[in-house]
Amino acid sequence: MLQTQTPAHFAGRESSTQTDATEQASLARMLAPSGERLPNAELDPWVAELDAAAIGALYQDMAIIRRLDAEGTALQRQGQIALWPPLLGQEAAQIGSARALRSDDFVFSSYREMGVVWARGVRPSQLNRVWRGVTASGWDPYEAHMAPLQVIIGAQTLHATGYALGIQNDGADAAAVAYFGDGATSQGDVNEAMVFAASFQTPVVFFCQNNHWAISEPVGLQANRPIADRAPGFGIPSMRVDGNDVLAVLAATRIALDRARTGGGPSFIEAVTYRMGPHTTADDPRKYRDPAELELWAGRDPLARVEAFLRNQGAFTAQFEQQVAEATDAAAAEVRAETIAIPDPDPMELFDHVYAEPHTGLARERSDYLRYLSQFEDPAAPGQPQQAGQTGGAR
Amino acid sequence: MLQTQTPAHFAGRESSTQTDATEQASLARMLAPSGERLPNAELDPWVAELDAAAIGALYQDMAIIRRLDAEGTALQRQGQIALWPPLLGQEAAQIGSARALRSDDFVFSSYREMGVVWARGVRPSQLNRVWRGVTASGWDPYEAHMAPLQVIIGAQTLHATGYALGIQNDGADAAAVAYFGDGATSQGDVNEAMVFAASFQTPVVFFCQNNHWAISEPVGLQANRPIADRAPGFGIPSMRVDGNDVLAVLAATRIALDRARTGGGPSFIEAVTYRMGPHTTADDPRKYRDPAELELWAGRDPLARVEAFLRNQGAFTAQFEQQVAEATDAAAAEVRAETIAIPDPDPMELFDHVYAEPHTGLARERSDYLRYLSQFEDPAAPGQPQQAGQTGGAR
Amino acid sequence: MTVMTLAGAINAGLRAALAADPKTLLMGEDIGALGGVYRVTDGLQAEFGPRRVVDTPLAESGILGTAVGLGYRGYRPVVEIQFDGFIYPAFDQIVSQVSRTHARTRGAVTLPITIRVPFGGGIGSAEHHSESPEAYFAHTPGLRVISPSTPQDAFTMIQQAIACPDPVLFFEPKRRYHVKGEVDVERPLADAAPMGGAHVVVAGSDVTLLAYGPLVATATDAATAARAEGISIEVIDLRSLAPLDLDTLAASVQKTGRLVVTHEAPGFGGLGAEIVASLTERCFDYLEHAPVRVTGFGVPYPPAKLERHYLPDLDRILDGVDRALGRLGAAAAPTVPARGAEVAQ
Amino acid sequence: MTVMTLAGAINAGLRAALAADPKTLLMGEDIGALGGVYRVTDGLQAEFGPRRVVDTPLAESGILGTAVGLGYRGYRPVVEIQFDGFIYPAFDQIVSQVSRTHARTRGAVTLPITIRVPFGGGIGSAEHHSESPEAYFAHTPGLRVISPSTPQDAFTMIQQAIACPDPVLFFEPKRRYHVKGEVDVERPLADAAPMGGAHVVVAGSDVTLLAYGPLVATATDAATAARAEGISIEVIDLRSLAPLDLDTLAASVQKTGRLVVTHEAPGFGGLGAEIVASLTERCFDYLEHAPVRVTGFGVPYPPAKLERHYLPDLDRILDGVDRALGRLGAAAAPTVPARGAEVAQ
Ligand SMILES: Cc1ncc(C[n+]2csc(CCOP(=O)(O)OP(=O)(O)O)c2C)c(N)n1
Ligand SMILES: Cc1ncc(C[n+]2csc(CCOP(=O)(O)OP(=O)(O)O)c2C)c(N)n1
Ligand SMILES: [Mg+2]
Ligand SMILES: [Mg+2]
Repeated sequence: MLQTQTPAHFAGRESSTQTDATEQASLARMLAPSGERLPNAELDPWVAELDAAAIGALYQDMAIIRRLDAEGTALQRQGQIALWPPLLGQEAAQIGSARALRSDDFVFSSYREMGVVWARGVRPSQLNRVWRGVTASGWDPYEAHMAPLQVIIGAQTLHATGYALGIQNDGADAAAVAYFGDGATSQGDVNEAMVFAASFQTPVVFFCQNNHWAISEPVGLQANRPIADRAPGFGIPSMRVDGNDVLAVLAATRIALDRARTGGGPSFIEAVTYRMGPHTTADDPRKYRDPAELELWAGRDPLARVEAFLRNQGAFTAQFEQQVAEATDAAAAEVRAETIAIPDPDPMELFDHVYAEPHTGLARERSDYLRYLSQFEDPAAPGQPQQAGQTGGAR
Repeated sequence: MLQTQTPAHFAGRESSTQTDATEQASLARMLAPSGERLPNAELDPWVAELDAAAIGALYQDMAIIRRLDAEGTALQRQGQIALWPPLLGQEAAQIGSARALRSDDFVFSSYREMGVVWARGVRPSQLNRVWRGVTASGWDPYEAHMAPLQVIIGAQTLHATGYALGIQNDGADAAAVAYFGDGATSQGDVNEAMVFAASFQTPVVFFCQNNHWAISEPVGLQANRPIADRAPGFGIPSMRVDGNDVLAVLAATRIALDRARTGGGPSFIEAVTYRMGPHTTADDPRKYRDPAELELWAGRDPLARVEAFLRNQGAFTAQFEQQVAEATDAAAAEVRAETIAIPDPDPMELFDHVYAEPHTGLARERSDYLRYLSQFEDPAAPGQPQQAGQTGGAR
Repeated sequence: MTVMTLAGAINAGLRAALAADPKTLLMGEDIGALGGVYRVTDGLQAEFGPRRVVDTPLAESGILGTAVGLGYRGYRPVVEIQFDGFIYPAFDQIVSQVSRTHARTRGAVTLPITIRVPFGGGIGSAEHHSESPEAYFAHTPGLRVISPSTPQDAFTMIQQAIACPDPVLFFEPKRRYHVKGEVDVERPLADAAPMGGAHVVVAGSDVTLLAYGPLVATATDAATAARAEGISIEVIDLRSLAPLDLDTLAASVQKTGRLVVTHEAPGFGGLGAEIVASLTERCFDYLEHAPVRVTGFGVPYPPAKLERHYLPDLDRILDGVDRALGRLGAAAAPTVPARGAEVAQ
Repeated sequence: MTVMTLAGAINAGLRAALAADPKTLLMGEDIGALGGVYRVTDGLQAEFGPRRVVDTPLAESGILGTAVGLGYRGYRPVVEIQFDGFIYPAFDQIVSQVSRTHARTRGAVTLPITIRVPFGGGIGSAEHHSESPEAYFAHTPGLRVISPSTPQDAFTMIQQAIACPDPVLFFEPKRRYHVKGEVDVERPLADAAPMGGAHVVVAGSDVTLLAYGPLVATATDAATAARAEGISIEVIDLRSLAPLDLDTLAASVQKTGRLVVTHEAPGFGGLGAEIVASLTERCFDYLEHAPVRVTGFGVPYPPAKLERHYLPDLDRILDGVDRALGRLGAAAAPTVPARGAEVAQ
């Protein structure tokens, strides 16, 4: 009757109360780090149609976002954007899941999902408008079928659940997907989202990237059981996959989406991966992280295993390599050129779109400020120059 | 790998997605509704010392709180108190759990736990000071080792978790207990409490009275799995007991308290019971509840089965019956006399205790109001007479 | 014209909104079979079904968060918060999501969410059931905040709130739910006064008295009582708390030169402070006396037996009017020097 | 005297408080090994151990709710909210529990909880990292709200906040974290000015300029700039936002007859409204001109590239001073009629 007791955790800074070996052994996997294709009766049917070319396309996606990620860090160092949250190490989790989606599915993500943004067809420089501090949202959510990046941890899981309730009301067969981190699972909102999703049986997929860290906090501080274990208690089926295995992630997401589309309700996927970089460019992981952990995970690289697999298949040809290199170079050059060229917003944009209908109070403030600005010869002059990252917090 | 899919739920107004029979079969139980003592290898050792006299004392407690509950409703009808939340049907859940506590354990409860208040040694009329609208708290929490009744659903579960963290820091062997309802389990706070309790392994007992209803909402709207299933996903062992069986509740609570005292961390108990009355005296359950359900549960009365058990043991003697009758009559007479005699608070109490240290702003408001009041011959005169329940919402 | 209670008028307004637009849906705790603890949604689930009138799990953040998602999907959610004191668990979703999504998406996503909140005291209820949290929301950019005081306004304004593409906090004066009044249910919404405008309820010339929600009736009573003493009070029902209809309010203060504002919420940092500050800015040269606030105190809402001391009532409002007229109200002596008084520095 | 940054001074104050009372403990996200995203708790976990400096799960309501329980148990929790914009998930626990427990228990339970919040903008950060939510808390009975503007005050006031038996919101001006100043770390806390008092930072005679937190330095710069033009500004650092030190503020306004208040938060319903309203009540007969507010706008805090237009700066404050002096500031023309101007009704 009583469930097994779990080990005590207080001051421990281990990244999980599970050992690494236990954790790894618990994951659904199709591609070993060596590139070996592991048969998986449950997942195999869901990616059966993928030929080497299709897997090569996934590889190319991952290569591109890895490169865009590096460009993000570089652009931040060069002062072209204010902040960058690297996704290094999480390429398979993001591409595998996002490439399972249809265009009419709708994504509510957190701030680290540049790979998902890419897969939704948004121009990377559109995203960089956000990190450059030009706008809070770089794209039209209805064009990309993706909401703006969410900064409030966990809030978007409820939005996905509500959107999915709307899909259900409409009798549509689309799904909503919520992306969030391991740290987010501690937030009330994420748990309430599971309650609502289970109660209404909404077509929503909860996609948790457990990258082992929430800034400086190891996942073991948030949960002393595998995160995937939580959802079933809410009545939501869950799956724990190797988040560095793009095939397994793709297959698991397809299963969840299929369940959503066919009236099966919500699903929860825990993609176990690792944040290879700092939390953001403002963070210094040396303060809290054992470098040995990084080394361990470097051996589980999400791209390397696909490369090895394709090589085994004879599909990682010089020509393919060349094609990937060209595509990544082009993407990098493009994002760099476009980011640097992003113009500053007009001052009066401050007052735009706060309300959809005219608002007497704000209209007054706007006209007062316009009159104030008209005193200055250069309308960009007022205000002390903005000092990005002046105080250097790990935001 | 994938957990079983749960049944769809949307508009269903059934009180649980489990059938009643499945639910009943899932409960740990020591006393059948018939009074038969069911052996239970896990629970038996924890109540082995209870002789007929001790079980008689539990019966007497339950009889008294049932009577006090009836008095509460009567006092409300007579306008002596403004509102009453009946506990009818939940006597075993409250007495069984509260009688497992030591005086140095600390209780954080919701608003329906008059039986727990009684067991903590608080005079019932102290509680009625709250429902009469005289004070927000009828007792000194440090005397009763019990916080004031909490109105914000679920908030107190975090308080219990924090208090337990303090116990742990102090190296004490006490425990904190959080009482809450089935509806409360949907609140973010309750889930965050489980996260914190599991992370810190605090000595806290989460005691959920699943009385099948949250005002008009059946438990199936909050959860489509047994509530006890949720805690293990957080790393918290849980148990589901027959909440109408005072022995099983007592035993389960003792297990959980023992775990707490010996460094075993948090536990979760779901006591499955039934709210036989309205949500409060302002509610009308005929709007939403099938009377057949009431009838079903009337056959599972928590007092009747103890009476039958004691009768079988030859311990439900005329003398015992007489003793219980006298004790309940005395408690009823006392609460009635004391409640009616509760004086109105002094107007200036309005300003007391908002701050522990002097506050210039409030001091000004206070002296202004005192001066204002001094205009009136009768200091109780100002203000339109308060109209309790004027608008009659089911608060 | 139909005679309705204020609660009944909201019910009728909700029914009309549900009938008008299939994308409108109601969400909340106990709003279905029960019809809400105040029966404001009575009969609507039976009429429109459980997908249009949705009983939600017991979690306010969850309700508002899912409403945001429904808004993204093109729905028009009308959320009921069961009591004022239970809105705080949803504060983050309201302040960080509901209010900002239109600005965040540069206008691409509108969230026409209406949040209905029965608010205010005077009903002898338990803790957390008598709050006046409107100032928190009035201070939050991106939200509109309104409150009706009559059945007609309740009927009209709830429909205007729902039709409005911006998120609207709709504060219902719960102790006036049973007040009856005539409601014109036939008049097209387009012909009604806009929801952002204040109404002069009683015309007067000596003092401007501003109130909203539950205290409009009290203010009107005060005007009647004062008239007997020869004081002419102009009572204005704000109706819209954010934005304020400053043109209407300022016109009155410029006429009377004296201002009293009353609300149940604590005075410090309450809406009255904004009203006094902005009308002082606009009407400084017309003011004969410092504006006066008659409000709840800086204390948690008290137990029922003390609430009549907390709530502004006729006497306290008249005391405030006296002070605004420079007739030293008893409470005012030490803090507001009489006009022209010499005060040592 | 030691030279410290403002962040370093808070760190030193926290260290002193931890050393002074074994019941004091720090809680928050990333405050342990990392020392907080701003390193304000740097080294404290190493010194006092993980039971005194506690990294919590990522859930703000959970942090405040457990702090309440710890308070019940006799602890003195000092909570860090990582950024201003992340305090809203804890709003319910703060407003319904932290602020009310002392009143609710009729004084039996004190909750000496300090809530540290790095606040304000000007750092070029992302959404939700530059908020000024102080008005929400100032309007909440049962809380005290303070904000230091110098390293010395940061060092002293954090210790006073922790020592205070009431819950205190401690707003840290994050864009001033790296400002350096002399700190007397030896002076006993008992000898320091009380945390509730305002400080006259620059004495002056023409206009009273009130600021707090990050804008005190800007206000001081404005006074310097104005002096060159022959205008004497008295700058007062509020230090305590709730309660306000009205005696000190009113004395200044009674001297100067003119008032400007500045803060980063939106003006509507902001703290400036309360200050203007209460000083108008107290000083009406001394005021030569309507008080002026120079604040953030009624918009969600903007993206970094626009924040210099949002934030009150030297020029906007001086424009406000001009307006308070009756020299028509450009922005003021239409809404504030010049003193004595005839305005048609
Ligand atoms: C409500 C809230 N609290 C705190 C933060 C600050 N914060 C930003 S990211 C982060 C860690 C998130 O960790 P996780 O959910 O695991 O996502 P990851 O960064 O690993 O992708 C924190 C605490 C926030 N953004 N929102
Ligand atoms: C945060 C909050 N939301 C809503 C309410 C209104 N309310 C009071 S009791 C109740 C139902 C609670 O149900 P449950 O937790 O099952 O406890 P029970 O009443 O059955 O004992 C509700 C919704 C509240 N008190 N607090
Ligand atoms: Mg993470
Ligand atoms: Mg219940």
